[in-house]
Amino acid sequence: MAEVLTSMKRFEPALILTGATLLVVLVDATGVRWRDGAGRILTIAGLLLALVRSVELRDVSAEIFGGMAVVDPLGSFFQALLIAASLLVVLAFTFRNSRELHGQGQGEFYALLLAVTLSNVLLATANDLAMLYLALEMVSITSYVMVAYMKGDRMSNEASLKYILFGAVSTGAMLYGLSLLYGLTGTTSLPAIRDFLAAGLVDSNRLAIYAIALLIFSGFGFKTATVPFHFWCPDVYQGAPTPVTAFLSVAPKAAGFAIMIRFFYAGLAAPRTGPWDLAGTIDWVHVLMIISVLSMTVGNVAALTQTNMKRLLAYSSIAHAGYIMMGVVALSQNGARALMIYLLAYLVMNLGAFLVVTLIHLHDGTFDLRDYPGLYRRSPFLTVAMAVFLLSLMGIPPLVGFMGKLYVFAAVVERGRSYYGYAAVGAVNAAIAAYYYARVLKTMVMDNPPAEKPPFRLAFADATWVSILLLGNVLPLLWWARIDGWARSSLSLYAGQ
Amino acid sequence: MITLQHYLIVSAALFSLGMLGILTRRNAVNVLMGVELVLNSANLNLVAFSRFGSGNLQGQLFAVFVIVIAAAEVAVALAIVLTLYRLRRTSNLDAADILRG
Amino acid sequence: MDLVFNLLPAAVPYWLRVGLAGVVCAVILITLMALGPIAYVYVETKIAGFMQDRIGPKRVGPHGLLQTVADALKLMFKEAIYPAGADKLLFILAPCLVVVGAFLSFVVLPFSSRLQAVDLNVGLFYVVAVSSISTVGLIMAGWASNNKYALFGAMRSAAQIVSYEIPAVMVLLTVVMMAGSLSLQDIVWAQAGGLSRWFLFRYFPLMPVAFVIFFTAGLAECNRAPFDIPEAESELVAGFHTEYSGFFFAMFFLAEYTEMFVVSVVASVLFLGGWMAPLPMLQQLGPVGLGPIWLLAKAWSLVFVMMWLRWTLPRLRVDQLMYVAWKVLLPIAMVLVVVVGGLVLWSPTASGFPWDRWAGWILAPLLVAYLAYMIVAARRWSARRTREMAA
Amino acid sequence: MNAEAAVFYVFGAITVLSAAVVVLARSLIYSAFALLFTFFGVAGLYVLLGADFLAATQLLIYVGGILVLLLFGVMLTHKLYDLDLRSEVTQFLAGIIVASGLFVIVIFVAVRTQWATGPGRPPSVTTAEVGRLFMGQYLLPFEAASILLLVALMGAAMIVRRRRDA
Repeated sequence: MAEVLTSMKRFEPALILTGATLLVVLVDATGVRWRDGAGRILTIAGLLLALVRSVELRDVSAEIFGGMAVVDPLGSFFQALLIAASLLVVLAFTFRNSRELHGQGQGEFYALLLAVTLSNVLLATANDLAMLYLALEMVSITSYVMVAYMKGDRMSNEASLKYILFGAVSTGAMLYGLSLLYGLTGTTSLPAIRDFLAAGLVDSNRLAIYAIALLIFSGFGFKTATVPFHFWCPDVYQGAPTPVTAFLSVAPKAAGFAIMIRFFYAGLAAPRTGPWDLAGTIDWVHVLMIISVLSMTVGNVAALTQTNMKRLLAYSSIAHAGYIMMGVVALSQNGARALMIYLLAYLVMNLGAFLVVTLIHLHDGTFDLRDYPGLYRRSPFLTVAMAVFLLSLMGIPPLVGFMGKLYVFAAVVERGRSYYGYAAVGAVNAAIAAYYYARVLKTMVMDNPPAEKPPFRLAFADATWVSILLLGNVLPLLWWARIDGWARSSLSLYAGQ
Repeated sequence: MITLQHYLIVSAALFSLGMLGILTRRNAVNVLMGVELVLNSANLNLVAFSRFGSGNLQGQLFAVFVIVIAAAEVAVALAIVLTLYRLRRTSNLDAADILRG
Repeated sequence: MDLVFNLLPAAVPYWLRVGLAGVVCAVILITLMALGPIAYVYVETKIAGFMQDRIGPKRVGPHGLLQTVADALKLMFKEAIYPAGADKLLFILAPCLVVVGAFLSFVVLPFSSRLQAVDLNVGLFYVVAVSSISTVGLIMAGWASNNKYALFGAMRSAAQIVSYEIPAVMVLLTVVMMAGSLSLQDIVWAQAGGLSRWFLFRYFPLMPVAFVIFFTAGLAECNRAPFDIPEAESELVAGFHTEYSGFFFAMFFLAEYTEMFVVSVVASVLFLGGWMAPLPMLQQLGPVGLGPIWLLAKAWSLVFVMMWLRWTLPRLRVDQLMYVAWKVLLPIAMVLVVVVGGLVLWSPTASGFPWDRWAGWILAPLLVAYLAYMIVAARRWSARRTREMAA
Repeated sequence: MNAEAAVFYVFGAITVLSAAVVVLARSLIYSAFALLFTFFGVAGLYVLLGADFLAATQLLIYVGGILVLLLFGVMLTHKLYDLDLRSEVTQFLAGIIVASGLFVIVIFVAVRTQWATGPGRPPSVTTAEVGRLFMGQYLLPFEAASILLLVALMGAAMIVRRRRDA
């Protein structure tokens, strides 16, 4: 009992999110007239409170709930990141500025968003295979519902069907891998698994561990949308309501990477030879490297020919998953830090790009790049903002996107000569990516529109949030030392007794 | 004497059959059935390992959670399939084709 | 099973004793199960006749006692008709599944402290679990019949059973919390010590409500009136068994009456003290005790109430049916679970709750007196009516 | 061959054969009904493995819940008399090759690997212990699962319900 109470105190952000979810559901069920506004306020308040608590609890490092989850600086970093992502989505994307969400019920949306956030937090702190699988499925199932949020819309429905079938299959395969891992090690606790693997593998178990790794990776790959588990990504991003797309492109991906780090560190690393050296003689690096390279290449090449902005950003997010994966491949403290910084940068730049796309859709009702010409004259502000977001995604120097790329490339290169080729592939990919981002800008600024359309009337709130995200792409550089320090100090993981 | 390997072979057969169903069937409900087979095979593994291996109950509890999750997943999936049917009059996956590119 | 097992001499090899004990128990149970419905059907026709102011079966045997036997025989030898376009394999499999689903529960029903096939540790959970097999059987029957009415009946039936299972299981939880076990035998033992210890009379206003919810949900799960929408004659001909005839029809009939009996036995075990006598001193009458008699008396009274309800209450509409399950029974059941759970934590013993000691002693006689009065009044009324008709 | 082996082979055969029917049957409805026997067979294997609570859960949730849902799905998405629900067998060959490849690999892993050995767990009563674990060590996943069920219930209802304005 005492253990539960201590655990609850250390797990306050998740409890706040749970309470907020239930409250929103209850308020929505009452059917009163002001329930939509109340739901929104409750959601924002709950997220803010959870964010504050997760930052306050960043120095605690312990197992909670009988070893089902852990609190540690890394978990706290990801909690803060994930909650912030939800908060930004709720604030910047509203039912007013998204044409797709117009007329849909609001309470359920907020409840779902809170539930996904809660599951993301659970996933980022899971320390047991059962908890890991449960949290992963919670994220997935709530996301499926969010994707299907546009009732009566065929695209939304199809997207969600593809999402759920693909998700069910990959998590099913992952579960099979987890069950074999349990059989191999005799435990479901990640630290115990690490201890078992660190004691050395019998030679005949080599094949088993490969099979297990591949099966388990199908689940992680699905969550982070990396090749070859990316097939759902473009369809789902295109079919889902844009606020949901923006959210999915950031938060579950970050949670996926969080659990990937934890799994590789807490589950598979060998503590004796150093924190980031993996157990046994498993050749993880090459497997991950291939996945990373494929993700970048497939994403970038496929994005070249896209004309639908949501699809384009979907492929771009696959490519970015490849870059982020570089941080995992580096398998070093610096790699993990690079991954964290990249995710932070990705949050502001990707949400910004999606916000601009949503606003254009609100006015013109189109996601098609071919309808974008002339936007510069109609709304210089939006065009400039889009330019900043895309340049940041490209990785152009004065923006946070550049810092993300800088850190991952540095982390890879410092691993030694054999990684140079890999870094070069990443650089080539970044160049390819620059082409299609630039194409979008060129269309907006230089192409002539077939017919003149009226200028944009941007709501004050929307302009504010675009500006905030815009500043989010620039200002952090002023306090870079602090951000870097935060990421560095968050690197410590709870390692078990 | 029935050993762990016996159960693992049954589970392997279930897993492969489930994957076969997932890969070959074109109907959404049928794919879901394949997924259920895969989940059942994993559960069988968990319980068998719990019985013959470490002797702890972790495997069984994991399996209980898997069953609960499967129920939630199927409920959502069928809701989506029903909506697809209402919109398209079919639950054939090949008909879900407007998202392309 | 143990009883039979111990009767056999030790010289007989172990496996033979186990086998023989199993076979004997199975035979006893199956006979009981198969003969039971014949009696219930007779009783039901008689009760129906009485309630509808007519005589009921009279011709075959004294007082028409052999009427149902004759009916059963007729059904057995009737030709089984397969509707055109029906799926023959599933058409035959369906009634078997339904019957199996109904009969599997018998494995754990405790007829006395010894007379029980297996005392499963998860007994109650098992009863709930196997009852779901019948649902699939019903859907199968409806689909295989290749008949719209049958399919609609089956779908309605499945929806109904699934819906009512939830409040029923919720209410079961209250009993499980009080007994601290899922084993039916343990639940009976937790009610030892006479009437006032029966779960029905504990926590006075709460457990009677729980009992009513369980009984209502049980009625619905058997598709009995007033919840017989799935086989509503006026709408759906006969629901999922529209196309069935002969022996297979008899199987559905058998399953329905068996389920009624099972629900009644489970209700008696959970709330009415199972095979315990109402007074502790009555328990050890006779050489082996009268456990089975007490249980059957309780269960049959509940079966009688079911029949009584069938001929008294009108049928609900589909939407009303779902309304009752989800918006009436379920919320009450949830509140019950929370409140009873709290009470069990607060005062685990019966004497801890102020009304526990005397509620049973007052309520039970009142209930019996009321029932007796109703029966007497009904007989008097019917006698007067007979005189009027004759006049 | 002792009793345990006999029971194992019976349930194993039921499981695998009915799973094959699920996958290979041409009619969707046959697949669904065959699934009943698969779930039943797996529940039997659980009993044999001494997981009585899990076996009952399997019956209750898989047969009483998931299978009934699937059957509803099948019946609501097909015209009532559409007996010929054959699915195309386009990718059948590729599927067979992949699946049998997987089968070989998984069998190889199952047989070759030295799985964690321990005292094992002779079949015994588990319910009480499972309950204690749910309220103790597994409290967090237990509560998380309840949130998941709430959200799934709400989500499924929301998806199926028609739009307010339609």
